Amino acid sequence: MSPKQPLTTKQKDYQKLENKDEIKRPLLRNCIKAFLVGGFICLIGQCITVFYIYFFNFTEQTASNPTVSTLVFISMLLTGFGLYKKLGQLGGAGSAVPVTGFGNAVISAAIEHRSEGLVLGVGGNIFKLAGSVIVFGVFSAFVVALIKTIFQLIGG
Amino acid sequence: MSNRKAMKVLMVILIACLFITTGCMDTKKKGDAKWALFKTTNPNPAVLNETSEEFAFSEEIHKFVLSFPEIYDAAIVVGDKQVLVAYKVKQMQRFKMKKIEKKLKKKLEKKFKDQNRKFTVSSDFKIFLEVVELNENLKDEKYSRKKAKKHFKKIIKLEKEKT
Amino acid sequence: MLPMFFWAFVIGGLICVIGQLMFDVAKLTPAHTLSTMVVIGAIAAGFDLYEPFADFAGAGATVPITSFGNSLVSGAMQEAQTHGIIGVLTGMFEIASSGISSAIIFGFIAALIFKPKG
Amino acid sequence: MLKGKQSWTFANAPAILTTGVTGGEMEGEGPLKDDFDLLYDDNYVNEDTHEKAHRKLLEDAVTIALKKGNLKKEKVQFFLAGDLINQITPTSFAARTNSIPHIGLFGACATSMEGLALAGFLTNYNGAEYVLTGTSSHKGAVEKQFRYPTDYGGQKPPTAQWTVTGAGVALVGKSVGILKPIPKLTSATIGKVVDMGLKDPFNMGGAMAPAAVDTIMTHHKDLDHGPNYYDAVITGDLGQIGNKIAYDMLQEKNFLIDRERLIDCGMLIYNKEQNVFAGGSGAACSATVLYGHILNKMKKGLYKRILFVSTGALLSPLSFQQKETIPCIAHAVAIEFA
Repeated sequence: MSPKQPLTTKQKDYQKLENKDEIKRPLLRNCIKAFLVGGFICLIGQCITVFYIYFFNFTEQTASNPTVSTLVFISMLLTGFGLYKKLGQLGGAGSAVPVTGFGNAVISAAIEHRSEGLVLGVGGNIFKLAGSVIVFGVFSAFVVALIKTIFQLIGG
Repeated sequence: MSNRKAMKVLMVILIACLFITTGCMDTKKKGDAKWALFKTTNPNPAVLNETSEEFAFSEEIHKFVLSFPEIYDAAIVVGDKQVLVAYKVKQMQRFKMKKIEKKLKKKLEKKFKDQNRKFTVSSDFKIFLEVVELNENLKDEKYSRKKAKKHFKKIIKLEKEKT
Repeated sequence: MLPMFFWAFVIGGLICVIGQLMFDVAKLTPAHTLSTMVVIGAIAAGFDLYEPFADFAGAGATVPITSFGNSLVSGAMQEAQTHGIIGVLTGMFEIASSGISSAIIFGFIAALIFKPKG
Repeated sequence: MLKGKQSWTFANAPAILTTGVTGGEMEGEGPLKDDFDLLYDDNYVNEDTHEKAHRKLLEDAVTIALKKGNLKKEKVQFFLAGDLINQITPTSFAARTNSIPHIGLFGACATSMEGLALAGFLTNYNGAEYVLTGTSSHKGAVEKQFRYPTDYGGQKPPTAQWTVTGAGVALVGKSVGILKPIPKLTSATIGKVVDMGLKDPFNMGGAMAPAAVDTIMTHHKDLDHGPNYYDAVITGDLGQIGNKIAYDMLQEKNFLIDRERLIDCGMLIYNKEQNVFAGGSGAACSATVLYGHILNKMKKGLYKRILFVSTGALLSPLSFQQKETIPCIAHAVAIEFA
């Protein structure tokens, strides 16, 4: 069966009916919650950045690295105690888009697959969810950087 | 119900962060350096070789830097061969920070060509903080000038490795 | 500095709202959404837009996953300045490594300590 | 005996002799907690993985059902069971423990009625004296396989459903010689696979409703019953949305069943306050509610005869990722308390 198979009229009719009875996602409420939760996480990030600037030898530019690590650490604690999924249900993208969500994806997969052993379970599945982020990040960055370098070589 | 519990944990983390940031400040930084990032300090420019000419020169730089409309706060330390200019850019102008940095450096070099010194300009909060701290230390007569020079070099090094 | 906290909150929140719209309107899975955002970050970095943005919003721009794309590009570009085209390949993780390495390390530690909560 | 197109009638009235129902933490907090025989307050059930807990829940349910019937497991001829996990391993391992001849079944969440219909058929035609049939599911194990790791913070839409952690097992045997009234199986309808082209794995109720409607209507047609013949038509795990759609569809097709007669197990098993979105789901949802709550209600005389329809979505993570639609199935068994 090809996925592009056109729907029959019966299917179309049903989907119309189904659409009517389906509970819609509360878009506005979800967006507000995502805004608040996401903003809140970034605010914590900003606090941590300032903390690193004040007390360690990090400049504004370099402080984002330890900030990210600290946030991932917080994410580990929340994930381990089963709180991050509650935050995720509350905040939606607000908790998925910040780097804590990336951490959560990695850490939850690691915890989940511990039962299959350290090598095949944890090692093999740790990037089950977050792997695509890395793959697409690296590949798109490669393309972008390559084009930019070539332009600079030609233009500059 | 359970969401509230999650929120509580987050609140605790945030409060803990705030406490750490504010709490530690009292012990480590003194004077203006304590709040240097949060309020406009505009400290008097400091010089490493304390002669009246140097003071005048530093005052001039300070005024010049502040004449830029985008800049609202500046801390300056004048060294033997180098001048360290740390400044803060108004929030809405921060998009153009790189341009401002270039412009400022160029104009400073042009205006003070005869001085034959190297200008190190930075909008980085960390550099600003360090400059203010050095400034505070220099106010103290007893503070070892040797240490001050060391600190000065350290800041320039920090600025260089930034990128 | 204080306005930066405000803008970190607002910009960070807005990026998350974009993510939420991808979830709810475009009906993308989280993995699709995050991958898209990383690609957007990389493209923005290609046009030199991301850094001014990060200057303005601080953690509001560096904490969302879009910054991952940005740091990959800027790492590659930095290396490309010194080593030419080869640098694009080798410099990729120069800056962006902190997120991945800490995620791996903490993930492994978590796997040793915690059990999945049902 | 075959009746109509795809239904059986059981002349020798096989009956549900005893049942065993186990549940986990969330089920113990729900409104049906008194209908469970055994509740664990921890989803690990004193085991170290969710998969082992999954198996333990089924083993416990089997033990309870046998104990209630005062029957040794050697007396039971067949064990018809299934679950949702890859290659139905929890069930196979439970079958290894109890060493009753085993037929593994898979019909996703419709497995419970698939098993009960076959058990009725076997006992009705002297294929067996006693048959154990049941299903189990475990939220942690099912989520791990079908969706995301349990601790992943993904947001679920309001159409999502909460997988029941538990197991329900029934001991089916002949009712000959039993004088007091017990729940008897009178007929069964095996459903066909219906696919309405839905793709959202977070909207199972919407995908499965047409299959349920198809089976309900076929059953009534095969057996020449009017729409309000049964005191209740109970669906397995359509949830709030699926239930509403199923009702609307039946009305549209001029099958005028009373609104309050169309009930769904997914809506019964949890409270609104438990944040389970559209309701419960999973293979154990229909099994635990039927073998616990519904049969208790029948014993109290609330329902005399019911049609129980369990619905299943026959998808796998692979088929979903390959952008296939979700095919669904529903099986029905009519139970009479007499």
